[in-house]
Amino acid sequence: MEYIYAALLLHNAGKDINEENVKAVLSAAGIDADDARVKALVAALDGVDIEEAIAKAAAAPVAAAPAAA
Amino acid sequence: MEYIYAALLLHNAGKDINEENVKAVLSAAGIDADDARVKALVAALDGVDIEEAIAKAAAAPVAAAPAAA
Amino acid sequence: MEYIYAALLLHNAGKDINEENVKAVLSAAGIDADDARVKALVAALDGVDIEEAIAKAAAAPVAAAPAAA
Amino acid sequence: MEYIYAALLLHNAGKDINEENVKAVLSAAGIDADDARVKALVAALDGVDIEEAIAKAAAAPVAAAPAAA
Amino acid sequence: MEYIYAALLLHNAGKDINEENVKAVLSAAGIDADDARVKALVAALDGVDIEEAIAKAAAAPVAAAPAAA
Amino acid sequence: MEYIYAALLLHNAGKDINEENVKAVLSAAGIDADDARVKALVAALDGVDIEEAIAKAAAAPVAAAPAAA
Amino acid sequence: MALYTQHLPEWKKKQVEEIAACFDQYAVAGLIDMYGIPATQLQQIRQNLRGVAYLKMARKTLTRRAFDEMGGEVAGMSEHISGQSALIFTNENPFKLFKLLEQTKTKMAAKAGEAAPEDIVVAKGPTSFKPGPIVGELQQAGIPAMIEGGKVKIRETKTVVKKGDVINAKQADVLAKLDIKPMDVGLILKAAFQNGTIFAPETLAIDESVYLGQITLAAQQAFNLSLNAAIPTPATMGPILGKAFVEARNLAVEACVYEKDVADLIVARAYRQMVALAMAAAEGGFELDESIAR
Repeated sequence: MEYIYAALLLHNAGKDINEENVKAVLSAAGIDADDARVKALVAALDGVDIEEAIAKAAAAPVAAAPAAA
Repeated sequence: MEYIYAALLLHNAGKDINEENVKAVLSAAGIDADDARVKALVAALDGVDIEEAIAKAAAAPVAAAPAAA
Repeated sequence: MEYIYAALLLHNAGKDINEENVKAVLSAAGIDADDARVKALVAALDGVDIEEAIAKAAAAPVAAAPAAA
Repeated sequence: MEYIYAALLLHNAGKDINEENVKAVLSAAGIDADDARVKALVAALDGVDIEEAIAKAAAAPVAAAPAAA
Repeated sequence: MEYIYAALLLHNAGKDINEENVKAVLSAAGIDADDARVKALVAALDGVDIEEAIAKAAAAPVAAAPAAA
Repeated sequence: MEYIYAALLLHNAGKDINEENVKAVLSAAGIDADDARVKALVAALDGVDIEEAIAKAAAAPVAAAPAAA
Repeated sequence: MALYTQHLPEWKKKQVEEIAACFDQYAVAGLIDMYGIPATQLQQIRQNLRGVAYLKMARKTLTRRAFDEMGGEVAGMSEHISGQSALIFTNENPFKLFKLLEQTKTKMAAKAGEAAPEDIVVAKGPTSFKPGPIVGELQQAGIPAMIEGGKVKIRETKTVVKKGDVINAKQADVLAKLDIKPMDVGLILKAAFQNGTIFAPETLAIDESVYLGQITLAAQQAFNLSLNAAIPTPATMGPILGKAFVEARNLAVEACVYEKDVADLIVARAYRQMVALAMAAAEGGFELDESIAR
């Protein structure tokens, strides 16, 4: 998942998710980035609304309403 | 969440989640890390079983699966 | 269900789901397409809102996700 | 999703999920395959038990499935 | 909710939820505590299982806020 | 969770969530505030829409009830 | 004010002084109504309150006199004197006193002339009564009864007395025979006094469940804030990590990032989509093959 985390980090930082940036982040974590994986990541995320994609997680397990008043 | 992403990135990379490493990753993403937050994160992770925490999250039912392609 | 996958592929590619296209995709996968089934598929999907049909899959819960990252 | 459809089509056809085959299928559907994504797909699926993944997906209740034929 | 927050703060700190302590916390937050409300809070929480009420939160997501204290 | 409650208390009281105020509240509850955690809290909440953050159900599974903070 | 005491016999004067002394001695004074409490139950209540609250009987006139003599805000307590009045003193806060007294209440049989505190409902079904005059008594109290299998049976569920209505003698008699105890009997707090403030019972009647609901809400809010703002606490570090992981996973699946960790999820997703479309095709006459035509 490290490539994904790198993308999320860049997204949070308001940075472009491009090959150079992804590689920089991975390399800072001591990861020798795989060119093809980076390229694939960048291509896959092109045009994706990341906030929305993430938010689908936030909609997840809804049990019951709170006990409250 | 950027601090958390950084921590998970390091974890995935098999690296120590210490102040220095977290800062390095954040800075590579162009984020000016806040010293106190990094310290607090590292302290909070001490003794936490990250694999277990992830496994729990992974096991939780995802309500709405991602929509169309 | 290679016939259905072929239809999904064509739909994703923005191509018409017609006999010729379905056969071309199947044949590229080394499948000797059955004329009658291709005809049946094309007829069956005629007028079907594929996006909507797929969205039904989205309602299903993802059972258990993989443990480790 | 088109890359994964292509992969599953090949799997269903009993064919190897390799770069060449994936590209052939995609191209038959009129899709200009991205080299990196195809590579990433093939790499990601290497060692994955597709039948098992499908069985898991099948086990999850699909909401509002119409009566099967 | 400030009276409730104060009570939970004391509870978390392992301190008695009594009039004096609640007032001290509220006053530190610049809130001029209402005597009767503090008394009512202390009386209401006396003998109830706060941990259980907290555990309920863990099980249920927040919907809408009920009428405040 | 006591740091969080302190922040919520200050928020409700309409007070600034700054180091001095957080410490004052914690100390009134008999808690010896940790400098780094207070700083981290204040930094983390900077720019956060607290109303929104408390209302938005957090997606992650809450298997373990937050016993103590 | 000393004017009054001049005219009082010595024992009354002493009573008034005792009341005033209790006001000094205890933080909180309550005015209660003990109407309808049988002596045996009062004994029990006194015992239960021992060490927490002190119950002091006093005539209404003397209580009023004591309030007047103390003067100030206490004088305002006089208007709350009613029924079979008594005083109660405690060092617990007024809300707790109210809670305490609520707990002394027990259910008792109704007496003729009392008002029903709630709808009094008699359920249909067999009773333990043998046939006899009881059938007529039930009927007269408005309860349809019949004999079945040698026993008296109530034919249908009936609201015998509506909330607030007065219970008549026949009803009271039958309800007692049916062992129905609709009356709440106990020490009823009419007013409490502390530090110059008079608390009305409506104010003191707090609903614990509301507070517990708010505790739950507050805990959830704190949890949400901790997660959404990524502020780690010992209780939330795990869930925060989980949240970050789920976000990453969802992004990967959603955007089809072909990473090994999510490959099976993406396969599963594609398969489910295929099944969904297959179902739609099946409706249109396309014959499914055995793998999914289950």
